[in-house]
Amino acid sequence: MKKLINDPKTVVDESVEGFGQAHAGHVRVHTDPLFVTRKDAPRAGKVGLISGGGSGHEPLHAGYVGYGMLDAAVPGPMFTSPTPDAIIPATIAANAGAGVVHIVKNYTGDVLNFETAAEMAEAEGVSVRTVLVNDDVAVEDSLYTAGRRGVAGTVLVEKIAGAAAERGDDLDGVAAIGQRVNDNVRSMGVALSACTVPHAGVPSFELAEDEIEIGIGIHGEPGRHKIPMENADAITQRLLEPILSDLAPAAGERVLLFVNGMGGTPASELYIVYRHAAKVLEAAGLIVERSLVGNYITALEMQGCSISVLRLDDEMIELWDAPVNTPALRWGM
Amino acid sequence: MKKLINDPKTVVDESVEGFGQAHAGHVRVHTDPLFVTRKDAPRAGKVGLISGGGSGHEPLHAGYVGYGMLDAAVPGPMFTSPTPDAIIPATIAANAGAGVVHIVKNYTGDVLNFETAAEMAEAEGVSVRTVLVNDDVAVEDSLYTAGRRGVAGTVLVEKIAGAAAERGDDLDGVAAIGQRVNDNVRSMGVALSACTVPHAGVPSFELAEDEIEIGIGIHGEPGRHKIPMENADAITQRLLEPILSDLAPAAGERVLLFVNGMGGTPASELYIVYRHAAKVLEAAGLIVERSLVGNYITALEMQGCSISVLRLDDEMIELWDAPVNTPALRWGM
Amino acid sequence: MKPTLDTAWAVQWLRLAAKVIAENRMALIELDRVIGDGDHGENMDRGFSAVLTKLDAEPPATPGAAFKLVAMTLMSKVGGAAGPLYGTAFLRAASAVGDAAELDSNTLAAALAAARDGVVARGKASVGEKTMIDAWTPAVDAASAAAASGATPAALLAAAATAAEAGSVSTDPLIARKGRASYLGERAIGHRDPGSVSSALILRAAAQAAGEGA
Amino acid sequence: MKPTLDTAWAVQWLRLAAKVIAENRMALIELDRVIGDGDHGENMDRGFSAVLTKLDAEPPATPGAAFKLVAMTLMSKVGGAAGPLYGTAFLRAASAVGDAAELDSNTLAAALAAARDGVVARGKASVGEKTMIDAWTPAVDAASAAAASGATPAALLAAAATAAEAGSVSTDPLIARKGRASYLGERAIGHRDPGSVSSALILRAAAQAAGEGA
Ligand SMILES: Nc1ncnc2c1ncn2[C@@H]1O[C@H](COP(=O)(O)OP(=O)(O)O)[C@@H](O)[C@H]1O
Ligand SMILES: Nc1ncnc2c1ncn2[C@@H]1O[C@H](COP(=O)(O)OP(=O)(O)O)[C@@H](O)[C@H]1O
Ligand SMILES: [Mg+2]
Ligand SMILES: [Mg+2]
Ligand SMILES: [Mg+2]
Ligand SMILES: [Mg+2]
Repeated sequence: MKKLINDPKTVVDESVEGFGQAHAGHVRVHTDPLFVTRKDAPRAGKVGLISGGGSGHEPLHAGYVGYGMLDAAVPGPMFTSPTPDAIIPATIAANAGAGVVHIVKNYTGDVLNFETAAEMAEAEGVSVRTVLVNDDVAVEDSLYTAGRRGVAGTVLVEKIAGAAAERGDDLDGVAAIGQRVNDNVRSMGVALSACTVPHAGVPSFELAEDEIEIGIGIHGEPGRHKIPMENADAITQRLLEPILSDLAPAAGERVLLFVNGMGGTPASELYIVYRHAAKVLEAAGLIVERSLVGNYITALEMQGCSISVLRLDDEMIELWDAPVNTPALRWGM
Repeated sequence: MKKLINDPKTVVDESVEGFGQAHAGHVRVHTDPLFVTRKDAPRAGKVGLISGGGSGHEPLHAGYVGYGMLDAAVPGPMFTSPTPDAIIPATIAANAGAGVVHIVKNYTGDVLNFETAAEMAEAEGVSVRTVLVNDDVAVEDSLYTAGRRGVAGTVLVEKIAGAAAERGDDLDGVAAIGQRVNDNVRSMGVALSACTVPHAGVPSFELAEDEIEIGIGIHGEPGRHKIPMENADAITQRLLEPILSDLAPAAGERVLLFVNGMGGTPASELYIVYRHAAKVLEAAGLIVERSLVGNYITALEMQGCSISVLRLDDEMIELWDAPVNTPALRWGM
Repeated sequence: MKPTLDTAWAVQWLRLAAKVIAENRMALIELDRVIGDGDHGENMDRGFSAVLTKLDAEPPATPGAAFKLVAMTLMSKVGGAAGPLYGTAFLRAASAVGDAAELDSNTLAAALAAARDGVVARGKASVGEKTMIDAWTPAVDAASAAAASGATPAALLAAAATAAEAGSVSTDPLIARKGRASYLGERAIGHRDPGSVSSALILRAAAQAAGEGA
Repeated sequence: MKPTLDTAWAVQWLRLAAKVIAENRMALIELDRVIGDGDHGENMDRGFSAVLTKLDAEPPATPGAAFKLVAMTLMSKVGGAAGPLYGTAFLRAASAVGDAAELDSNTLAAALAAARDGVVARGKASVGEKTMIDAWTPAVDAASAAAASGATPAALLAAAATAAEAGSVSTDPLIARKGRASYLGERAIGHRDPGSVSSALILRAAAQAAGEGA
């Protein structure tokens, strides 16, 4: 394992410290427990929006702290949900009296820790609503599993709910639009290589030189199945099929197409995937109204990508286009 | 070799096609020959700014086409300079009568092809100035080599010269500020792994499991020397030493600190490097006035990073902060 | 063998648990790497290291206080799924034993049952779903049977640990229905659930602290 | 052996060059991968494939026109350092031979010298700096000597190719002072310069097209 780190035990603390220094104009880093807030949090009258989860998915979540997106983020240890003792003060720091929305990716650990934190924050007088993100269609039968995972759709939920909070929607309103985004987004990923968690020191799974893993999540966990390597167009098709069959958009509907890099894939390859994905969607009669391509939610240095399709409506488009100013997503200001 | 591509021969064309679709609001892609222009190029009265070079360094250069930065970019084949037949029409497309500045990274191929193109564009009545970027202190004795390479400093030259062009500086003025940035920036890189050029199919050099390559460029070429793996702080120190000894900034001077990912390194690691680099600079009495951290000029999926230090003055800070709106760098609008 | 266990036992349990978790850190990481995300050993070790520090800083006055200390520490240090689950388990055990200075076999059996019920309340898993419940439920059953037959606390804990170990082994052929391994479907078959292993290690430490060898 | 070479020879030369470059594509990539950036074979093959297409589309009327065609095509298709250098070489050769329909040995020697001078004008390399010049300069010297001694064009080209091949081999022990390999310092020692190899291949093709075997 070769990594630009000093010690597996200090990776998250040192990384977030550096992040805080590099983006001192946007964020403030709180230590012990570790969480990140908007420099100007809490913003009077505004519903607070927070998210968190295991580290290793950068820029998620701390990279989305700022105007028009998150008020606070809680980075857990590598690939491990943060604990209530960090989520609670982050919730309180994000609360300006209008309540706080927790955006939680659907993993047992995240759900349990945020649940506990929400209860305890409520006990301290903060109204909390939770939006559970579960957009990963790779998890087929949610009756027999912990349910669909939250993956790349999280970024879209955070952006759009964040814009709703920024324009002044109330607590239930912000939670409702976040929920609507989640209900309308589906994702699916592929890995060409695994990733290595610093404290484990070996890759999270094995792939032969001519194998790829279809339906991976963002924690280096194996996916639906291994298949022999295929070309980019064929892989793109494979990822889009379950998305489209599950989302079942009608011809003429507008969508946002999001091709996300897992951390170790060159941008040029993401655009090759985007190119064919846009073709497939257009052939299905859909209108690709908005796009996002890049490393927005990663699994360390994993090679691979995910595709997400979000069914848009006028309000979502307006909120997507609204100004955002965070370290990792910025436009309009 | 596993890559999200269809065919090594079509990588660049398909990738740029996808890029053009995903960023149709910013850019227009011209094919045969291949180049990318600002959607609204040429902009009346404005000096045109263009750059280009081998592909595989994305988002460089096409990702920087847009308001406040480049008017056109010319992507060559993978790691191979583009040819005059593409550079010439890009130059003409960027010319609004005020002339065009070529930003050229110092490699024999880039220099020769841009030189030919500049001559021929001049022959067609376009005034051309060239800024040669050569910030890589890994190339020690430029008397006995092709001279220092142009690496990450290129992004800073493009941003700052681009802002000067946008505010209305004339041809010589834009070239002069670009030259000033180049004169004040130094960079040095490290690789933890090599990268694989699609048409070659094997990694560009070999590194043992406990070796790293110090002083690499951005083409998968070997660097100054191999050393045994070290921790992030030690590597950071090693990269900064030749930068500081060559740039020789005085205590109290303001600098921009740029930690650039080579394509396959997680953002969390770049921030760990940033953290220590900022410490070293502050210990040297320097003021880290501006920062940039991320994958801005890459070598495909190489793991590693480069550090650049730019000595700032008031005008450079003003131009750095000026609004920019490109696919890969955006703020203020 | 003593008919009751006291605070010294509880503290010794937690120290032994911390030791055995540290020793098995890489083994738990490896199990979790195969069917999860490779952090279980790291998480548990971080949590129990913190427990050691806390035990030194604020020595608990009763077994219940020791359980509460470990509950709060694991809840705030472990993270992931295991943190809240173990945290709830120890919190419920603390409630079950109250302020008692000495725990007899019946109280111990009740505490183990309360702990298990706490994990079920949070995680909604039942036996056969390839989670730590596959270790806890046989352990609780063995403890109840031991208490009913008048066994000493030490014998009861030994029986519980042995049952937990067997329960952990029984997860090998299962498909997971809860937690991260559930995403794998049939690919989880043949691999042991890491949480069931850590559970068995912790229960074995309890028996050892009570004077029962491995 | 004919005392002059015509347009058919020039076309045949370019076809054979395209063939041998295609055959050596991976070998040139591999040489460049070791001390450069691994694209030389790809670049040259892309260029000469385009030359073949152009030859079919617009058959040249004179040797000079053929040289001009290959110059413009390589200039616009090869990229990198080699594109402008080979482009300039063939452009200067085209100027040197003018509109002549038949090229005698003196004209050929002059054309080769002009080509080499073009590469030097653009790339500023001298012999011993581990570049294609280390193949071209011995080739030019051999061609001049052959012309002076009254050799046929075919013999002249064979001598030039042989000298280029030896020149290419002579780059093995050198440290590079120009081009990408110069960044390597001593690490370039022991590896052959890819541009010198492609130059020797192209000159050998010229001899073969004139009827001289390998
Ligand atoms: N719903 C659940 N009920 C009971 N135990 C569970 C549940 N989900 C997960 N577990 C246990 O947690 C263990 C994984 O813990 P850990 O690796 O620390 O957390 P994470 O899965 O969040 O990375 C599993 O091996 C399993 O025993
Ligand atoms: N300044 C120069 N003068 C002569 N030949 C050169 C010079 N620089 C490079 N070359 C030749 O070009 C070859 C490399 O070409 P190529 O790999 O296609 O371009 P690049 O180095 O841009 O990738 C080298 O092997 C060398 O023979
Ligand atoms: Mg985890
Ligand atoms: Mg090249
Ligand atoms: Mg785990
Ligand atoms: Mg090359």
